[in-house]
Amino acid sequence: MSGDMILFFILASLSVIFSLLVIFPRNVVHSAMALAATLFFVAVLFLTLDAPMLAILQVLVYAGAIMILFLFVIMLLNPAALEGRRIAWWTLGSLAAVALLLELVSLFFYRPSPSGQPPVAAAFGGPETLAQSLFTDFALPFEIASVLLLVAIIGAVALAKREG
Amino acid sequence: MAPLNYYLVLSAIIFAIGVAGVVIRRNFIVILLSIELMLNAVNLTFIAFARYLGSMEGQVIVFFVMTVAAAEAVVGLAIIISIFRHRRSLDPREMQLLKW
Amino acid sequence: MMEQFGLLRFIPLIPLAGAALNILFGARLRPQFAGFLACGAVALSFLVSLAVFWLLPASGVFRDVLFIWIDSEPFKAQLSFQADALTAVMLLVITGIGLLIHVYSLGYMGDDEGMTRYFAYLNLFVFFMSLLVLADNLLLLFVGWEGVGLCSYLLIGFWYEDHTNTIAGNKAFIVNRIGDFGFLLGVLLLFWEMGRQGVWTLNFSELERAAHLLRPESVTLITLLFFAGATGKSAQIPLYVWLPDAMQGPTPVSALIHAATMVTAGVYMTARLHFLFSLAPATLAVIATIGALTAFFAATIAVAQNDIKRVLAYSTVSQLGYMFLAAGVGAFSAAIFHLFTHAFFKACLFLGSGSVIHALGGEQDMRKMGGLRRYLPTTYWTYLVAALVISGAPLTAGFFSKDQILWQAYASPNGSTQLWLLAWLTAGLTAFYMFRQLFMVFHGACRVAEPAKARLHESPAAMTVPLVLLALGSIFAGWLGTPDFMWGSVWDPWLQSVLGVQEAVDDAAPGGELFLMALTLGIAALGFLLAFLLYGRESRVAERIAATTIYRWLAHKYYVDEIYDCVFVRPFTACARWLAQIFDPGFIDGFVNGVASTIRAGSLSWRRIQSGDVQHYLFAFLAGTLLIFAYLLGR
Amino acid sequence: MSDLSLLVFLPALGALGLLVIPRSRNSALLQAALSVALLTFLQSLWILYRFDPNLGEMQLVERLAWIPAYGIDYFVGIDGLSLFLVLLTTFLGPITILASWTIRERIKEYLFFMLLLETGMLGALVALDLFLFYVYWEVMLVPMYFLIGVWGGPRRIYAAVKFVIYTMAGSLLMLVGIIFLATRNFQVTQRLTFDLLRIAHLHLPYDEQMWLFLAFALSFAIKVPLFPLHTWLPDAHVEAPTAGSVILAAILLKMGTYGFLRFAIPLFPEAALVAAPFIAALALTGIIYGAMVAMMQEDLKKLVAYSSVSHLGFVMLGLFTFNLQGIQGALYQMLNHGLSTGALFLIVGMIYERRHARMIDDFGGLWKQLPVFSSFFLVVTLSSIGLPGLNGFVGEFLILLGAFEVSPLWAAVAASGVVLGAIYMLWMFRRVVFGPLARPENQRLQDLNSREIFMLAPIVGLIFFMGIYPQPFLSRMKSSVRLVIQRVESQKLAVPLIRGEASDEEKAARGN
Repeated sequence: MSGDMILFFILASLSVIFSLLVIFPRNVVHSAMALAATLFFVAVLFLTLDAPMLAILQVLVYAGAIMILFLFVIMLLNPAALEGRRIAWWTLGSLAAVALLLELVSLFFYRPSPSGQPPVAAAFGGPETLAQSLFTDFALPFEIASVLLLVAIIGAVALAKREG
Repeated sequence: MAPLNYYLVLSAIIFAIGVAGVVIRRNFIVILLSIELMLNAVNLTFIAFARYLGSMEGQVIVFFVMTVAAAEAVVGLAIIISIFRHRRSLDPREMQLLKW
Repeated sequence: MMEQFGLLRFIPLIPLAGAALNILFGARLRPQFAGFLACGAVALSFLVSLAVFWLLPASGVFRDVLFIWIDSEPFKAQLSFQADALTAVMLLVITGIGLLIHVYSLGYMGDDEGMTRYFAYLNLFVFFMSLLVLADNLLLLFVGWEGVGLCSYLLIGFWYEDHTNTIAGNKAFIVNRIGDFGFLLGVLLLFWEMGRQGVWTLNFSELERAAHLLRPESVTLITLLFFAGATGKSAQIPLYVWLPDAMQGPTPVSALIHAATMVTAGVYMTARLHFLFSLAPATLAVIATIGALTAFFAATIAVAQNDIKRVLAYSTVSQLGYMFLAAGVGAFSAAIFHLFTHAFFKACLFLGSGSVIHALGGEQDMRKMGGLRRYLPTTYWTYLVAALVISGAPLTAGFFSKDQILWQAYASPNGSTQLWLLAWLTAGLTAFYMFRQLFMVFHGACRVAEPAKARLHESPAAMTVPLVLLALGSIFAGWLGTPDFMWGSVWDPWLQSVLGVQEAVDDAAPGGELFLMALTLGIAALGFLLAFLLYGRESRVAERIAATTIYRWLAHKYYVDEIYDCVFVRPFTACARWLAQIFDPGFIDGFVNGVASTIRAGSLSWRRIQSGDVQHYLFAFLAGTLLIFAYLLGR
Repeated sequence: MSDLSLLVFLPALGALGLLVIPRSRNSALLQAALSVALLTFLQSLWILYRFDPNLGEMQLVERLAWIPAYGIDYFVGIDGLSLFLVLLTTFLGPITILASWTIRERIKEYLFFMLLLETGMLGALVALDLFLFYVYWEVMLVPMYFLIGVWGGPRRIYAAVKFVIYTMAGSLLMLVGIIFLATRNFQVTQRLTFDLLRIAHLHLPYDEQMWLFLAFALSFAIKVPLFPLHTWLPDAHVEAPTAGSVILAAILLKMGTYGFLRFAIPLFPEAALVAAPFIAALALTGIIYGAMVAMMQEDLKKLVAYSSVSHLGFVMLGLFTFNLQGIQGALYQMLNHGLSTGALFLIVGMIYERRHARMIDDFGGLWKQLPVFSSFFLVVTLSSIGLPGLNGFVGEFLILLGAFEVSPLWAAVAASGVVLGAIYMLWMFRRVVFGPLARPENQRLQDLNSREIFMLAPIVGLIFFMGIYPQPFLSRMKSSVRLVIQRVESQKLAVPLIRGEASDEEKAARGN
């Protein structure tokens, strides 16, 4: 087993563990922290897939900005009541999720997977190439995305503002 | 290097966990977190395919997904705040006006 | 021989214009002016009718075509008028007597607040009635036919604030409609039967030329249907019930519409279609029988009535029965002759009774009258003349016209002894009830209550002058048609151009006719005598008679109204009520709503799965996704 | 844009124009709507002027491709069958707007829907493309739904929903029928079209005709309404605002009978011939039944509604005689019913506005207080009971004439409906207008104002004109009616074959 594979399995198992930790704890803060960890490990996985730029964005924007926002909200609301857990509902949900997983996996193995990665240019996944795509082929969606963000900000302000 | 399917299976696992969280948990914030989990699983798939196909489009899409996810998180959280103000609760079972 | 005569259209149109002016602008004019306008319109119309009468050549026909009314091939009806001898006579009656009654109304209705409306209706009636007699086809005749019914309806209910009046109006219209149902079907049957022979028409002269083409059984059916219409309009058994109630209207209306003109429309129609009726001996037999029965039956009722106008109403029914008896034995000319004379004396009687009612301030019960001869001399004398005429006093109009009918009923090929016997008995009854009335109203002690008695007065000239004219007419109108052994008839030749030559009576010996005349005079005298004995003197016999069972039966008109009510009206309304209140909302709408509520109940139970919990929906969504994937995998 | 399209879209354009007028300016809105309706009426007069009375075929046609992929055209035209219904619609347009003068709430939306409704009705009358017709047919529903549901009486929601669902249930079957026809036509001619005139050439086998006829007939019969599908009508009439009732009675009901004449009969003549006795039986039942039920109604609007069932029975009877008198009479009777029943609803509306009551027992003796009102009422009542000299008689007589040719029994039963008509109308009239003016509320009523006289006078004028001089109407209908009759007549020989009564020789002859 090569070093790459060992690295992959370590990262994979870590992200799965932390994913599970997102959904299990009763305390919401713990969930949020686990999600941040998961995002970090996935960012590392991005690096192994020659996507350094996105890995950086993932850490900065996602694990950083968005998760902070979550934490702020959690602290702002400070929900005291903890939810009750019904075994039946949990079993049902988990079984469905497992079934989904099995189905997805068997779909992937429907066809043989390409082995090995084709060689790519050194700059692949770097800021220049990403920017190149974004500002040429995807210029219009890019602009629309900016509008979307603006609308989201206004919407959030409007929603969260106290009336009166 | 790990084969493509490994990445896909990993993302499927994370996705399934996210689905389980969305369905099972009775807390809006955790549901929102689980959705982020699912989005990330999908992102991973995109990036894996981008690498194996040697095309930048996958990465660009992930960029946009992040943008959308940010917007979604912001608006979603704002809605949660708004709901919480009215209901003093984050339990989705309390919000059942849209029945029957 | 047809001649265009453009003046014809003005006979109906002038009264129509009068009515229209009164309706549209009457509110802004003085009520008195409305009366003069109406009288003027009818007077003009009368002048034109006179001109028509004068200018009409023997056996000639005037025509006046306006435009095609309805054209739906092969059906075609024109709006066009024709005047022959029969029409001319009718026109004179309508506009002449109509004019007198209009003038009379000026006095009678002088202080009524609805005078404008009254005269508008009256003019409208003259319009429709002259339309009826001027029509040159059946459909246009039907317009007039229903139109006069409308005016009758409006005028019976003229004092609309009293429910009995408007109910009587409704009864008149509806009973007439029932008759018209038959009439209309007759028109349809005639049209298609003629069409089957290749003649598509409803025009009288064309029908007359083609009448022989019809199959005998269809002629019988057609004429029976027409006669059904006539029983409604002319108040014969079984549809006579509306006419006595129609007396609720103002008395001049009773005189004009319910005695002189409208009710004779059935007789006119029979005469107009004589060419069809004479082809149907079975129908003629029915007509003669019903006519004779009605004459007798109504006369028996008349003897027990106490309302001054009801006596006259049943008398009218009875006299109309005479006319149909004449028509039924094929003596159409005699029928029209009696129509003509009847118009004078019955109008005179009604107007006289109107004068009495007017003087008494609206009282109609004869038991509260008596001795009025001293207070209303002119009315009394004219009433006496008319009563003599209707009873058939020698050398008066009623004498000649009624005897002609009796003679024909006996001697004509369609006649029989039984018919004559009924008519003969009726003649006696007529004299009895007329003089019973005369004695009760004008003779004996005055039984009028005190406040009214002080105001007793003779009517104004506007009312008495028409009375006198009509009384004179009642005497002399009959001299147009005397029997052959006197100076003969100018009437029959005049109408022969329309009605054809009457079949000669077999036993044409004048002795037979004279003998029958004597018999009739005898029974009429007997009737008079009986009336005098019972009612002419102060006696208690009348009260004892009034207590008998048979009298009660007669006074209640044999309970016919009650029987009709039980047999027809109540079951029908009960059925309608059941349909309206139970069947329609319960069954028909119940089925519709039942379908709806079944679906609703199903939906109500199904909607439970919409729990409102978003995670249930998510789970369902997930399950669906799983199924789709499973399907894709399994393929 | 051709004359017809201008006519159809004028009200809709007017409705859009209303949107720019501020809602606070009530009278400006009303005046604008009135002028649009008047303009539409003028345009329809222009069409009447351009109409060639001798032609039976479609006139003033206009055809534009609309959805070419499915062979759907914007195809309109007018002939003797639709001409006067179009005129009736535009004639009543201004009158119904005048009748709405006293509405205060949401007047803008109200007028918008009224004008939209007019476009829907005119479109349905001139549409010659089946799909286009269906669109207009459904377009009519929507404004009516709102007119009843928003401006109606206390049970307006119930009535509006019942009206829409009932009608919709029928028309969906018709949509299936239309699609089937178009595909059938495509199979035969290899040309996908919804063009009525082309599809009319299609010769369908008998059993297909029968199913399609039933689908179309159900939709139209509900609209007519033919007994026993009539129960939505009283509810809708009672709850609808005055103008809504007027339009409903005067025009929407005619869409059903018009549909029979324009679509169901010419497209499926064999089926129509076979179905004729059954439909006539239902029509006759409706005549008698409607009259008897009307007699017992206490609510004026319900009474008039049931009288419509009776009158429309006459129209249906006339249509299914398949002769010139019957169909001409039926067309004429459609106009008559539109005028007289429309006027009756106007009259009931006028009295309701004054008294806020509709029960017969609430009135009595109105003549004393309201002579002008009562006189109009009288004329309209007489028109409704078919008094000769007024319009109703001409129609009824022609229908009876036509029916008698087919079966004297039909004519006899129908004629007894004439008698019943007199009974219930006069009884109602007597109880409302005659008698003592007993109730104190009624003693303060005001007689008609000039606006109301202006609404009724044209109708009454037409009632007289159509009774005295019907020829201008009848002559313009004649040629088109002839074409329909020819189409049915050509199938008459086939009917014995369908019933299995034809001899073998005949079958052989037909086979060749």
